[in-house]
Amino acid sequence: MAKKEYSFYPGCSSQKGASAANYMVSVDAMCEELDVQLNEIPDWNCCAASIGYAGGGELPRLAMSARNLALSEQANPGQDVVATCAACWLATKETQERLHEDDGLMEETNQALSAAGLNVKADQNVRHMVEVLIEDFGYDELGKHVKRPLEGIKIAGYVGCQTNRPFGIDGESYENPKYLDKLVETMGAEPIESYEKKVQCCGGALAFSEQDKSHELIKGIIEAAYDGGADMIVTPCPLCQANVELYQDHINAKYNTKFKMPVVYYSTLMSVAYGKDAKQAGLNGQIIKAKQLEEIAGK
Amino acid sequence: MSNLNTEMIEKYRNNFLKEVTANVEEGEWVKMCMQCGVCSGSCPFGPHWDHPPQELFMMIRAGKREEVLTSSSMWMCTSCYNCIVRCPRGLPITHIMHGLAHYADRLGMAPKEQPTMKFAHKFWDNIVKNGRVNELKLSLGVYFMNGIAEGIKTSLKMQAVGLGMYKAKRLNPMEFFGGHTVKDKSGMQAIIEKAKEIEEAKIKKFEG
Amino acid sequence: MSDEKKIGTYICKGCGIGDRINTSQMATIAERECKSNVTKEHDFLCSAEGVKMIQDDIDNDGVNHVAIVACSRRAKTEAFNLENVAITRGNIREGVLWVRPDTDEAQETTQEMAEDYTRMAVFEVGAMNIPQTSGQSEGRKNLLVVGGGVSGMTAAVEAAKAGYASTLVEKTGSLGGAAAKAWKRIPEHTPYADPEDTGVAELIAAVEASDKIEVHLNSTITKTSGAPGRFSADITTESGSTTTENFGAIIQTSGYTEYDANQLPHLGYGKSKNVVTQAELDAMALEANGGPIKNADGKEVQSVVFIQCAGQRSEEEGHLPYCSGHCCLTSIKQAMYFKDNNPDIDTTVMFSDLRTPGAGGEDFYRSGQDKGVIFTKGIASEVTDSGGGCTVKFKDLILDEETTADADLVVLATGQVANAGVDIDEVPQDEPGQWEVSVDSILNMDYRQGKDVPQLRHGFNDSHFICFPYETRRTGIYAAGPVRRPMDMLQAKEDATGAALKAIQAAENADLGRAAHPRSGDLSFPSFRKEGCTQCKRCTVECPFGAIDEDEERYPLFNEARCRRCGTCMGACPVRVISFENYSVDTVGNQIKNVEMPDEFDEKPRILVLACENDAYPALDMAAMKGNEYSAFARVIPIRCLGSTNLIWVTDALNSGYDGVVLMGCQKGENYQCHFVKGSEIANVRMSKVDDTLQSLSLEPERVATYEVAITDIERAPQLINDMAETIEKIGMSPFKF
Amino acid sequence: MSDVIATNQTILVVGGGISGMTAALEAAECGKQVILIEKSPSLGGRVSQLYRYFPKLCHPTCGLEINNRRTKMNKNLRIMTMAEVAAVSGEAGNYSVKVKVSPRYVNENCTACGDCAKVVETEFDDEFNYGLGKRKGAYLQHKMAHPQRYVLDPRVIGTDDATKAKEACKYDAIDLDMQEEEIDLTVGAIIWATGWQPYDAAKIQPYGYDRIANVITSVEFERLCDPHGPTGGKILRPSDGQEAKNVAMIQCAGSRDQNHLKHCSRICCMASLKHANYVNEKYGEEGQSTIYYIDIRAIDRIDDFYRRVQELPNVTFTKSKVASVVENKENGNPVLHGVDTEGYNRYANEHDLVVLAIGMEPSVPADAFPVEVKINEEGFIEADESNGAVFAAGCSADALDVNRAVQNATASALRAIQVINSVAGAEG
Repeated sequence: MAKKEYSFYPGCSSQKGASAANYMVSVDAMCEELDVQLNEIPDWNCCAASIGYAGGGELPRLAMSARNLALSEQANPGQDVVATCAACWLATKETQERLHEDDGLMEETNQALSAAGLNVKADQNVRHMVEVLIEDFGYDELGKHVKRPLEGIKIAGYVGCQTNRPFGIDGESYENPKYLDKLVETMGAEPIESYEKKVQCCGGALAFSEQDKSHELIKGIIEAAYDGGADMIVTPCPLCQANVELYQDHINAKYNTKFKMPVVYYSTLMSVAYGKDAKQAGLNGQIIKAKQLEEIAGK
Repeated sequence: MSNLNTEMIEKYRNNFLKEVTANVEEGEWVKMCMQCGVCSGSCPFGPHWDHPPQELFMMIRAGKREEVLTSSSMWMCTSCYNCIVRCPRGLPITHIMHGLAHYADRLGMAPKEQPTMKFAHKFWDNIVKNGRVNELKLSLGVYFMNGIAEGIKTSLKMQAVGLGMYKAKRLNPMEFFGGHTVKDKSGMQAIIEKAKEIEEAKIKKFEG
Repeated sequence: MSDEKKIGTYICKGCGIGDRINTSQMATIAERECKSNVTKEHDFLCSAEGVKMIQDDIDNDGVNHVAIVACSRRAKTEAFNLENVAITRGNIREGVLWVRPDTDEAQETTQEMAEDYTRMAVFEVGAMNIPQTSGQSEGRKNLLVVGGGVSGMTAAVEAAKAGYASTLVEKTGSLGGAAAKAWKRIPEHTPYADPEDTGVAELIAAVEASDKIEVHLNSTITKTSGAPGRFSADITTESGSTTTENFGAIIQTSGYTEYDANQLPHLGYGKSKNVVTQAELDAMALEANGGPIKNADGKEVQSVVFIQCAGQRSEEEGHLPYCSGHCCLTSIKQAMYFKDNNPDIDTTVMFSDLRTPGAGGEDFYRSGQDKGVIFTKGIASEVTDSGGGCTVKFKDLILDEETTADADLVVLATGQVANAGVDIDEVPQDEPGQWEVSVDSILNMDYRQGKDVPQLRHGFNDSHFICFPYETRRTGIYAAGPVRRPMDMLQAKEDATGAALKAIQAAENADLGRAAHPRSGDLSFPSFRKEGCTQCKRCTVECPFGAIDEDEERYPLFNEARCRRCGTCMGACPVRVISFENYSVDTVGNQIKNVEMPDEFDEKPRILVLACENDAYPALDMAAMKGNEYSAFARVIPIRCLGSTNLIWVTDALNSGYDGVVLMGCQKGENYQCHFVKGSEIANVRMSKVDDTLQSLSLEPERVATYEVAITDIERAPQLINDMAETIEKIGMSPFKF
Repeated sequence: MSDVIATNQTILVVGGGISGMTAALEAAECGKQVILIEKSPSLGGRVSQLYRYFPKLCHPTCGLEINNRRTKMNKNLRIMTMAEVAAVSGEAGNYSVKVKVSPRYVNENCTACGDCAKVVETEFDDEFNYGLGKRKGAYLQHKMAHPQRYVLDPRVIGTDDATKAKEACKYDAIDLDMQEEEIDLTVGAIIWATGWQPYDAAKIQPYGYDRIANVITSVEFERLCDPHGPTGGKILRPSDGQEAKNVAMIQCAGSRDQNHLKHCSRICCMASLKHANYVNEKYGEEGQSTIYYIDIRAIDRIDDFYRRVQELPNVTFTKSKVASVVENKENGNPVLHGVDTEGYNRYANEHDLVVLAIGMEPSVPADAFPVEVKINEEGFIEADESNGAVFAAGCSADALDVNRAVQNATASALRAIQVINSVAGAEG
């Protein structure tokens, strides 16, 4: 297969030393294997996520994502914008769609952008990395690259919210998307198909402001993974990953549970299966270690 | 009450639906709700809502301006989009909740101690400053947003997490001094300013 | 065709009959006992050759009465659809073979069953005559349409398009009815977003343009008599001049009257000038003609509240217990009158269940919301005048609070009350010869059973049948539009078109002497022996379709084309003078009599089962298909309706030694399923008298049982027969065996 | 069947459900020549799969018996089963129609004695019971099937089941060489009565029809309650065959929903009220029905049926569109989550069985009509000049209850006759 190029929007959390830095590491490893070239959008800014709304009104938030699109159009004309972060993908794709269906909004946004001498057409596709994998490669192709099948590992595919709703991946159902399970299977591991909380919200950004309420949700997510017999959880979303991994001690303290459930990115799984070592796969970014993966990666 | 608030009361008299339609993000959708309640039942934070979305819509139609704008309900939205994908009438409920929260805040009617509101503000200020999230400052900011004492408690509680992240190279103390930013800060801020301006103007000029 | 009867008996050996039953024995019985002129067996009677064999005998040997002893009359019907002969079936497949076990001990009784059914078939057909029409019909095909609203005009116009002339009689001075007083109508076309022009003007134009439609304005019907194909109606003008015209069929489209809102004082009607009904608002809108609508104080309406279900869907005294179906959509339409004129006018629709069904309904609801109409789930408790406007006190069911709303105008969605004429169940009948015109009546029929079409429920002239909305109780007279069921314009037009078809059909069939639904095509009709008649009037009173009048001498007067061939009259007649060519006291009586009666010590009781041909008999058939067995002592006779059961059958049966009698009819009562309306009901009343007979014979009452059997009772129906068999075992054999 | 004679004074009725049968019979009983074609092996359509009708709770098969008899007696009416319209050309008063007839592998000789079914072994999901039960590879569609003639499932052709069946038949009724035929008909007018199908419940993901055994549809529930049905009339739930006594009915399952069917299907509320009656009838005090609704649409004079059900002690009404259904893994009970919007009450209610009041979708997708007609956004045929002499009847025209469908079909018969008569008039 020929090299594939995309205009890449890494997003804040993927930066060096940021909460999803390990995600980025594994994505790089995975893309290397798949011969994908990610052309980072120069000087991209935050998407304002879905929590920017208190301070930022509708237009300012749209303008921020529009700026990224504008920069992408300049630097990587004709290339699909690809994001690895759910919130980045959602905010950017929403912006792209809204600008398209509403000429007034498009005009106002460009007025705003003109303040920095920018202009947006918003005619690129905005896609999540998972879409690239499923649509541009397909499970069979992805399977071909597997060098170390992740045999014997039971993995619960936690899709979460924003990589699922409102746009969905590969036209799959909002209530029971299967793409993570399929990916897990493709990598030689065993998906927990009956996993009940695969689309349960983890509290998202409110894990900061409404900790107790969120922890209750997160507890459910981890519990269901254990109930399903999972060794670890896989997710495509940095915030999901952080929320579900980081607070397990708090939850254990509060509900006296004994959670120690590793939460990894699909890209980590794939990198390991693709024969990358633990570092390249971002495994040392795990706070709760994914030992089975480390073993395989160590081989 | 902020003077914008009094202005708006003046302008829309007792027609709150019209005010929402004109000034709230996706507010023109409120009238389309048929009160089936699927949104209310779909929210992960459901039990924590004093007034679930469908009820808020009915309250808006019933002109319960004060009750709606001072409610902390819409601040409970986790942006999970469950309501949007299930709504049989295609209402962009998540956005309407964001819009209501923003509008209430802008009118200075949002409950003063609403934690999500405070966090959302911190987040916004944080990104407007550098163009990119400074996770450390944001987190610390959040921990301390309920005062120093609270802050230290929370920080200690979060210490382990922080440490873990630091070990995992997912938290960089240096962030405290600078950290990631966009190069063209001024340009980006100019864009946001301009956008604000346009929005303000719209609200002012709109004649019911 | 020669008059003498020549009976052909044809016995099928197929489907295993030949394997388990001695058919030649049956053949012998047919010849020797039953005097069958031609008797043949066949391995596969329903095959082309088999049927040809029969047809040849008809063509060449003059066989004109045919007994087919094979499968149920419900099977292979087309194959045996022979013309110009009297025909019946002996059911030995579903009726014998499939309900009996294939065992040696069962063999004897199974054979006896088969032989009896042979006897029954041959003796039944022997008592039949070949139906011929009475020739009563005058062959008229033109229609009388009573009521010149949208329904009536549609019926006339649609009939005209098919080539049928009609006379349209309208009470008022102009056509158009209620719809003419409306400004717009609920949309009938995609995208169902805005009110549409009523289209009444076009409809009136079409009526006036048609050379097949004659209109009488300011006129009413002062007398209706006759029957399909030969109706006669007096059309009387306000001035009193009367013309008499003849028709083939009648369509009643007398429409509705808006419910009297004066009965809703709590909702402010009559107290505040600014509380109006939907009809009144439409009149206001018609006047405003798209301009601003003013309230009674001449103020341009800035806010309006619509109160749904005003005096409807309520058990309260004087309220309507039903929903009028159109009101929700009508209120949305009317709210748009305001919104389309000025989007800033506040319009609120207060409902308990918003009812906007079907393809267009939800679109129109959405369009209303899109235009800013506010929908509130709430119940209004009180409307008071606030000077220049009104205050509505209501409970908001969503916000769960008592609250109020102010409005310049309040509109009450009051319902439709049918203009159905007089309720013949209430109004006593005129005695023959003393018939009088009633001003309240729509049709002023001179029928023995009353002046108007019977009402079903809530005063509507509806059919009781879900599958047959036009299955009227007055053959050849069809109600359509809001007089039949509350409805909007679109439905009324559909309904009127359907009614026109039925009217045309009734006229066409009357011309051929054919029965109407459900025995459509039946050419037989009741006749009676005047000499024997005692003028007891039971037939005229009991006929479910009011088909029988009385002449001056008080003798029954049968109107063939009104008759539905159920035989209720036949069952009613104490002196048994009423009969049909192919269904009479004798055709059934013969079957009962000719069952071979084993003597008391044979321990072989006989159970007579009279089963309604539409429900009980098919239920037994299907039970057989499923392999549900029942007693070999049963002899089942299908009857047109339990209502046709003459007491004599039961008495004869008991006299001639039957040990038990089981009658199976349809469900009676409010939700009756009898397709002859009262048949099952009436039969029950009659059978209550059977006890006297039983006592006079000093027989146990348990020997006669009457049941309601549904077509789905494939387990229960056989069980009921077996229950009787058990009962007989308990109480013992009948002493009346000779 | 290839000897069908039809002229431009013949009326073609497409679809042998109650609407098609009605249209065909009413026209034929006016003395018109009618050809009725039906895709399945026998007439009766959707209503023959219902146990009872609202509001009378009478039996659809009772009306079917009458209509079957009318059909058998009427020589103006000819029936073609297992037949579909492939193409239509021409204009009002003169259409030529291509009809595709699938092989039944059983000819007119069949006496419905059932010997073939006795010897055939292979079983298939019974479509008539929405797959809730099995049927043989040689079968009679149902006990009231008309024509009363068996069918061989094409899937057994070529297997020894087929040969066994042929050998078992004494009447030479089984013809394994039967081929698909194409028949050309000339007709003057066409009545389109292809009716409706239940909306695909699996598409309503939050209700888990495809994941939770004890979530079924309203049409399936009818089969469970019917004595002719797979459970002999017992309400046994799929997961464990236990009697379901606590039943939830979810309204607007697919209807009034822009993600599914935009329109209100009209019949579902009444159907669920009827189902509450079934439960009450079967279990009395022990039974419990809960109806989750947005608006109860018991339209016009049958509203009193709604009130009668409200008076039942064991029926609860909750104004709420259920948000989601999850399964209690312990006992297989569906648990319903949502909010009662009358005063904001959250619930998580466990039931034995959930019945989705499934929406009504036109059988023929808008893009699949073999004839040029105006289709509205909801997929129903809209009355329009441009349709020529093609007239919709019943649920091809709108989401209708039986009563209205029949009324509408009767009207369509007259519309067709208008065309036929003008043709006749023109030709003198």
